[in-house]
Amino acid sequence: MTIGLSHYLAVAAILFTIGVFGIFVNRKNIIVILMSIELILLAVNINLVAFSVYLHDVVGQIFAMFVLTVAAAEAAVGLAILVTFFRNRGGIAVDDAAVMKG
Amino acid sequence: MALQAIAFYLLAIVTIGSGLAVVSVRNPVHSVLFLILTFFSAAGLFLLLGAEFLAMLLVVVYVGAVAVLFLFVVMMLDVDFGALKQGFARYMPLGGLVAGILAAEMIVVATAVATGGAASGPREPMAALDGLSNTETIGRVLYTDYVYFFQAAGLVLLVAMIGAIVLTLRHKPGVRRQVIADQVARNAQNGMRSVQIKPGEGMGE
Amino acid sequence: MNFSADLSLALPEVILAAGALALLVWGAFQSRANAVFSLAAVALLVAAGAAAVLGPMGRGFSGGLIADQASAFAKVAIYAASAIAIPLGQPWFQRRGVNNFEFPVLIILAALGMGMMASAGDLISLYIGVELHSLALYVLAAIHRDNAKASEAGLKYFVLGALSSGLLLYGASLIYGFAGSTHFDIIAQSVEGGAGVGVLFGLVFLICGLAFKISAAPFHMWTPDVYEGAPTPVVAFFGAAPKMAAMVLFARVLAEGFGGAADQWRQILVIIALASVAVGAFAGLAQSNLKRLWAYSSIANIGYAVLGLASGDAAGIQAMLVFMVLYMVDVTGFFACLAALSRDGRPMETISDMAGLFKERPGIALAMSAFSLSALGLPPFSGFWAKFYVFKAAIGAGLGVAAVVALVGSVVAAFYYLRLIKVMWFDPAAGATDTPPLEAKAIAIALALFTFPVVLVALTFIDPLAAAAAAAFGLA
Amino acid sequence: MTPQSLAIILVFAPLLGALIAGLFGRRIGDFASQAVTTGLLLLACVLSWTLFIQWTWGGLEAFTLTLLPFINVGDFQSAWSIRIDGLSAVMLIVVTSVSALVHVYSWGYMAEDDSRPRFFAYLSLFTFAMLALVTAADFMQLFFGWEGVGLASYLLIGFWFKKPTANAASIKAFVVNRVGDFGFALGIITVFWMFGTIEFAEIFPRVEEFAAVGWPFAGQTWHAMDLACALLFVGAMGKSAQFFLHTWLPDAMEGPTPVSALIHAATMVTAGVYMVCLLSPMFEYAPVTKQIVTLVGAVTALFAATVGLAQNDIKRVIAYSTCSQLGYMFFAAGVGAYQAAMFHLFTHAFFKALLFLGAGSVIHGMHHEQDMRKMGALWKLLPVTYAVMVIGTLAITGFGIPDLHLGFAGFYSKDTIIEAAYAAGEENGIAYFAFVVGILAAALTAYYSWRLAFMTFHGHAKWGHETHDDHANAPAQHVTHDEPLPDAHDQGHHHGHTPHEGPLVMVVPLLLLAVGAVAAGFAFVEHFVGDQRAEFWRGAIFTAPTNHVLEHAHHVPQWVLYAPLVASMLGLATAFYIYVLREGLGARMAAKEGPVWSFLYNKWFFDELYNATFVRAARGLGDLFWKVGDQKIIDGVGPNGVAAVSAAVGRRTGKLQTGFVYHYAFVMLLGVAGLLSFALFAWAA
Amino acid sequence: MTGILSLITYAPVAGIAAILALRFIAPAGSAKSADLAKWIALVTTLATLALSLVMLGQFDRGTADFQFVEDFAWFGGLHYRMGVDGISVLFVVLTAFLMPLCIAASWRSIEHRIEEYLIAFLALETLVIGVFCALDLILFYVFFEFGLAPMFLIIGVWGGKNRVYAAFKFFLYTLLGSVLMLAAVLGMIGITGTSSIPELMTYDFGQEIQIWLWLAFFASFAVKMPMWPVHTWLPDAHVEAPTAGSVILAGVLLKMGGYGFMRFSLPMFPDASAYFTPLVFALSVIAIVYTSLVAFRQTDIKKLIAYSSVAHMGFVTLGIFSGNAQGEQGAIFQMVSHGLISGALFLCVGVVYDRMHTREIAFYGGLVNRMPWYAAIFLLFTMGNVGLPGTSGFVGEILTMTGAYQASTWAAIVAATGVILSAVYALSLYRRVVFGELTNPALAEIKDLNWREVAIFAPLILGTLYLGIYPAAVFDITQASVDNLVAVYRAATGG
Repeated sequence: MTIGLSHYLAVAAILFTIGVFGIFVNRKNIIVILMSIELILLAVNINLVAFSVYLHDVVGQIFAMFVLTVAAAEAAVGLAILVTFFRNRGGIAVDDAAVMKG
Repeated sequence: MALQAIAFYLLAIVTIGSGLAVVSVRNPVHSVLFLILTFFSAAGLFLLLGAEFLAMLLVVVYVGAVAVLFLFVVMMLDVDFGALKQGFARYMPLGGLVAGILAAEMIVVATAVATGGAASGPREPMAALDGLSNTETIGRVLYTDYVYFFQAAGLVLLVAMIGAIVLTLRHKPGVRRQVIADQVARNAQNGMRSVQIKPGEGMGE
Repeated sequence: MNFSADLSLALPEVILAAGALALLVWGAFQSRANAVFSLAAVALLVAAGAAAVLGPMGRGFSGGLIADQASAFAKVAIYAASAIAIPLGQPWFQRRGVNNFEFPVLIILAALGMGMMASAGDLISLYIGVELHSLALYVLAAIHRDNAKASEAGLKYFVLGALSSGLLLYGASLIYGFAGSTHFDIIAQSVEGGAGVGVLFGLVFLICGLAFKISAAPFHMWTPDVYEGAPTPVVAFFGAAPKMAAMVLFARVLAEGFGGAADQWRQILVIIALASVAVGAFAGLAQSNLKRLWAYSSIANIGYAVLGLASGDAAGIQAMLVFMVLYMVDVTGFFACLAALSRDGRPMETISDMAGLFKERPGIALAMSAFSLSALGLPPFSGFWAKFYVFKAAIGAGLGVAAVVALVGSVVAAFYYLRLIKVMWFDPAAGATDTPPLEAKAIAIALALFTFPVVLVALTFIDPLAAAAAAAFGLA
Repeated sequence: MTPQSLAIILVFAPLLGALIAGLFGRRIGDFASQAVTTGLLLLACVLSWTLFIQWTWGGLEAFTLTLLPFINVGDFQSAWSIRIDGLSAVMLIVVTSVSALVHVYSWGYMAEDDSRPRFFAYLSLFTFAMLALVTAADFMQLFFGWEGVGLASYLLIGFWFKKPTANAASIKAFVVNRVGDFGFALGIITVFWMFGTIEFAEIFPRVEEFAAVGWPFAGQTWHAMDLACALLFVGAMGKSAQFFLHTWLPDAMEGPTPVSALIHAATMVTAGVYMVCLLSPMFEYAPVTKQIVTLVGAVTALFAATVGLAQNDIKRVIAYSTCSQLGYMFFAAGVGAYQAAMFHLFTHAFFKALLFLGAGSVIHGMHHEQDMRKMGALWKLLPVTYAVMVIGTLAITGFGIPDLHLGFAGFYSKDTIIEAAYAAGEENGIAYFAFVVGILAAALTAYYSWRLAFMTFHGHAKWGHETHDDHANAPAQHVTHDEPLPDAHDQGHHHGHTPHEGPLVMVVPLLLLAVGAVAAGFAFVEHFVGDQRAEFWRGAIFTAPTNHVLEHAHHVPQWVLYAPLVASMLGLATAFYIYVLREGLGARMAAKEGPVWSFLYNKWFFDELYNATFVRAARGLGDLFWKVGDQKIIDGVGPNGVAAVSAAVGRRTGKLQTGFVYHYAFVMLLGVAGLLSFALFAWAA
Repeated sequence: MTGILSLITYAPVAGIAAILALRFIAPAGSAKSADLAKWIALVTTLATLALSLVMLGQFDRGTADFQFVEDFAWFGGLHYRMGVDGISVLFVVLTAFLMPLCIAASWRSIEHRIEEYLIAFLALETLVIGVFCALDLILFYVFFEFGLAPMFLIIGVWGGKNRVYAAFKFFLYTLLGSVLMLAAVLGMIGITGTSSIPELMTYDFGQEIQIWLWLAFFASFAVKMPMWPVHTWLPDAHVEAPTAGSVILAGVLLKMGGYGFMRFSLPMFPDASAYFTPLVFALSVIAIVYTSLVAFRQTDIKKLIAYSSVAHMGFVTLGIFSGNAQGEQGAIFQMVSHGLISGALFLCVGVVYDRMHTREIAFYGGLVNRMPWYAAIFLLFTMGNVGLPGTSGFVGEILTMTGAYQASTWAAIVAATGVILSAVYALSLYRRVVFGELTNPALAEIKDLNWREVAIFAPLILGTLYLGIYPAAVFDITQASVDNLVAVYRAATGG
């Protein structure tokens, strides 16, 4: 049994779902949400790299590189916002962030 | 091939398992650590695919920078973890169901590759291009065809930098800071003041 | 194509990038943004807009950047909206003791990202453009950092925005994998003879990601909270330029990349459009905060724009472009009005705050009425013409039933616009308001005059330009 | 002056008077208003007689003057015009003569009223409308006049607008007339679509084409002429207060008495008869409708006469008598004796106006007391009135000696009608029924007419002392009304005054009308129904070649000639017995409140029936439609319901917006999953 | 004379500009500014009337073509295209005729925000005239819809107690109807590629599509008329609107519906019109009977008159869809006449409302004792409302019934009951308000009409009587166009 593209895609799909799942079932902590997002991006990267390799096209890997870069930037901004939020609220529980609704 | 399969399954299981742990463990510090583990094993998968540059990048950028940043923030925010317990369960069944459906659909599509159809590309993983290493190949393309994106990605990082500064940088009132503009703008006229002090009055402001 | 030719295509981006860096340095040294700083930022945007119009047309950077009528059209609109946001926002923050020279810089960087979106010819440039402007917007939403609501808004926007980026990326990766390339034109070739399930699956993810950016239902949930929490001038910016950019990008992806699968994506778009109209119309009924109200209004309006796009032909894209331009004027103007209003130093944000405003501030009340009537779609205000184009295209493309449903939705939505007008015109005044700042008032009234009567003349110019822009997408 | 200009002047003179008195009455004063209107009316009267004389003896040709286009839409062409022919010439003199006399009479009768200009303006306006009606050359102008007299009638009945009963009566008159107009309008429209025109001159020659044609209406096919005529006849029923639509006429007595004389006796109520005669070319080809006309006329004649037996209000008795006499006219027309109908119309105008004005004189003399039970023994105090009332009574009862061909006006006309009915009855059961009714009604007429005379003028004086106790508990007390006294100088004390004869302006018209009541029959019998009739009418009345009713009427058996006389003598004798010989018997009979008496006294309970059905139904349906239909169903389901549902949906949608990020993410995920599933199922296939 | 239509249409805008410019002379809201504004508005509307009469004088009665046509290309394939024919010209004049009366009627009764009020009215005049002149679908729609805004404000700002509900109901009801029309308009443009009304009038739509287009237009016009069962906004709007608002609402705005049927439904969708005639007839006769009965039970004077308007509009739709000359002419005439009579009736209500500030019928009674002139004028218009021959109210009713008879005798029969019912409710109203003893002490000092009020009524009285006696004046103008309309309709439906 050979490992093919679809195996990698399946792993990515599961990882992606875990990431999504992590966002909406998590009620504890916003940082975990940010980490879930990293999982999603990782899943995408697995996809891209796998496709890149199987397509014999390096563009996928370059795309993945940009994704990595942007993910890092995103993490920075996200954490910065989280910090401001923490300063205003004194907590980072997800349920705290529900002043505005309706 | 068998070895490769074993390695794949090992890495895949670790990736998925630690990913699951990231979202399910109670302590965020543990989450971060599991995140690092996920990244490591994903890097292993990249290596398995022959994308060694990306694998290295993942380790360096993610583990070295991002995950550490997370860890730093988690520690810094000094969150009372005891208070962050409840929740989680109420939306589990429905959420799990929807997530399951989503995952199933995505896997179905992923396996669509096997049926040929869309991914018409070769089945075999890419060998080294024209004798160039993976890293060299990326470098050649990145700095030529994709230079525009490369620069733009730099701007993204710039924005992230500005954003992080603008949101978090605090000027504590008690701390004196160097104000370059003030220093540059300082001249003789406003730098000093000559005051005639009458006897017995002192420097009345 | 050589590098310098490519670079000349990217002239607006180059101007903005270089300018942003220069301003950053200037700001770092000056530390206090003043009118000149803002003016310079505006000038930069104007220059970029001029470059977009006057610069050469073509495709550069191996297809990653497209400069054509459409991108020029979109960029002018985007840069203009961005340019308005700077004088609207800078004094506003100044009055609240938030003195960030970074505000104009972030606006410019966001505009740069939006310009990239409008010019994207490749999934990678699409992604980077989206991220560039999104990151700037996340920061802008939370830039009033001592304000709890603003940081909550920023957080929500960020979390959900990142999720949507994930969706978009996942879609992009699937498309890349199954179509074999990230270039729209190559994707188009592979879709030509009927798209496979993988590509379409990717397309759905991509549509979901972009739908978030334009706040179309069911990816709209962030909108009311973010609109409410973010600083008013930032919302004025949020509501306008990014939506234009995302819509143009949307159109480009669908038209250039997936023209062959038009029959498929049209169905998805119709669903999204009608869901947006319904959510926007009904949920708005229960709102008392004007910013939230207008958020729902924007959801509904985006529904109309998507309906235009769903027509899947040049007329539909033209309709969408005209709609977006006119809608941008409305939303910017309305939030400019809100930015202009305060009572005893507190912002006036609820409907009841506006009681008797017509007596108190007739100019701003008239402007707000004009924007409301326009959003309602009452002829001859600009909003009507926007709807006119959209529904004409939709009906022309055989989406008659959807058009009628959307029109009925607009009647439901009419109720809340009328309620605002009613409060302003019929009710007794709730107390004296502060003198509105000149810049916000001037922007509000100028834009109100655009909605009627200037629009009646302006459309004679916008119409052919939008038609040319739509033609650039290459749909029938 | 040419006849044409005479006609124009005579038609518009009353209008001019009405305008002057109506618009400037307050400015120019009471006297000037009265003088102008009366003067102009006298002028019109003189001109009418001139025309009539020219017509009867001067060989004047029928003509139609077109003044101005009215409605000109496609074939629907109508013009303001004046049509002069035999029929209109007769009507002109009837209308202007009675009107002129009533104008004069009103000088005295209304002398105490403080809005005389308005009264005279209304009278003249009425006269104008009536003239427009009788001179119409097409259906539209006919309808104009028809409704115009209705308006004037409405205004005059409600002249004393402070009296609630007067207001109610005026509305009732208008609305019941409108019920008639409902049919009339439909009839006109039917005629229009049949003939493609509404001008009489174009319709009449073509009637024969439709003699045997079917016409679709209300989902069925009808005989064309029968349908058209029946619908038009509904209008006539309303205006002429025929059975079912008669209820307004007695109530109309709320108006001042001269009005009753003019409108509700002599002119307006006869418009229906006039119309049937005018449309004789059509009715002649509508056999079934003619039967209906006969039947309705006969029933009305009998019904009204029976009700008249039991009334106590002097004007109401006369009103029911009018109703009854109109019934005579209709069954005359119904059997084909249009000339007889017109003749009775003509004579009736004189004697009925006389009776009304005489009653008015009594009322005036009694200081606006109308209840006959409070009168009696007035003949000495009101000798002239007494004399003319007896003449009028003799005229209405048709007193005359058949063999001598000599009698009062009613004798000629009424007996002709009865004879015609008998003649037609040989082949036609309904006509025979009409004949029997005619005899019977003649007896009843005699009874109630003489009863009136006896109760009013003979017996003991019941005025001058309180008599209310006698009938204080009578069930329909309210039916008797007093006319109000605008000047309050003797309000409530009039029982103490001695009744007196009216001034000269009231007496002279009475005398003139008395002359008419005596001589109108004798003078014109040959012209109207006798041998000269063809020459007199000169085609204005059409009789089918098979219609020989009047021929046969002249050759009926002797007993038929004497039957009405005998019947009326019987009536006279009974009345004399009950009200003179055994004075008080009538009151005792009434006091018993037997079922027959109650039935008659309450007018066969028609008002109660209509109140219980139509009025209550209208109120009930109105409330139902308003409060349930509009407010509950239409608004409740429509705007208010939709608004409520929308608001509820809005609140529900708002609640979904919980503010929690994970919910938002979940909704997004649902969206993704939903769209993906849709894509998978819709596209993968 | 090209350009005169635009001149008439936008003449009131000049008045608006002048009133706005008053700000430089006197502070807004001051008595001086208000007085000047009234005069400006009056002069403007009178000038508009004069212009419209000039236009009527120049109008060629011999042709069914559109006259005074203006045509400029606009954007998106649209045209700014104006013109009138025999069907529309009278409505232009009617609007111009009623407007000065409205301004005059508001002279004293509006006490706050006078300048804005007048601006709203002038704007309304422009928009209403525009509706009748527009020869481009979209231009028509613009005028048609924009008219909602000033009326919304007139009801909402200067209205009675429940004005907000009424204003919203008015706006949303009509908006819902007209968005469907908008869909149809866009569909027609999509099919034909033109938005020119004259061209579309000759375009032959397929039968299937006609049905849908007809229904969409019907939704709009039926609400506007209003027809049963979408009439419930009208009583509310009327009751709450200020007097002049009611006048213009009943006098002109309702007519847009009837005009729309004649301009669009009949010539453009003849097959569908014929197909739906039974439906329209049914709704019309229901309206006539139903709303007449409802009117009979009202306790508010204005509401009663409002319901009677619905009944009268029932005759209009009956006439229009009978598809013959009598019906069409009758419908036009009925609309014009109703404009005068119902306008006058609302003014009559306004007269007593100004004095007593209540519209409860029970409050009044015996007014004739103190107000003889008022009683006389009210009577005249009551009779007009009843449809008495000699007033203009009669001609339209009889002609529409005549027209309807040809298409359906049942419709004519039921409609004819309206003749009875109108007498019932109108006369009972008149009796309860005007006749009887003056028992309410509050009315003891009520004053009869003053000169200003007489001057307002005078033109309406003259108009009502003139048209009642010489309706040919109207038919001469409309004949050519109506004949053409009927011919086209007949040819298309094979009738």
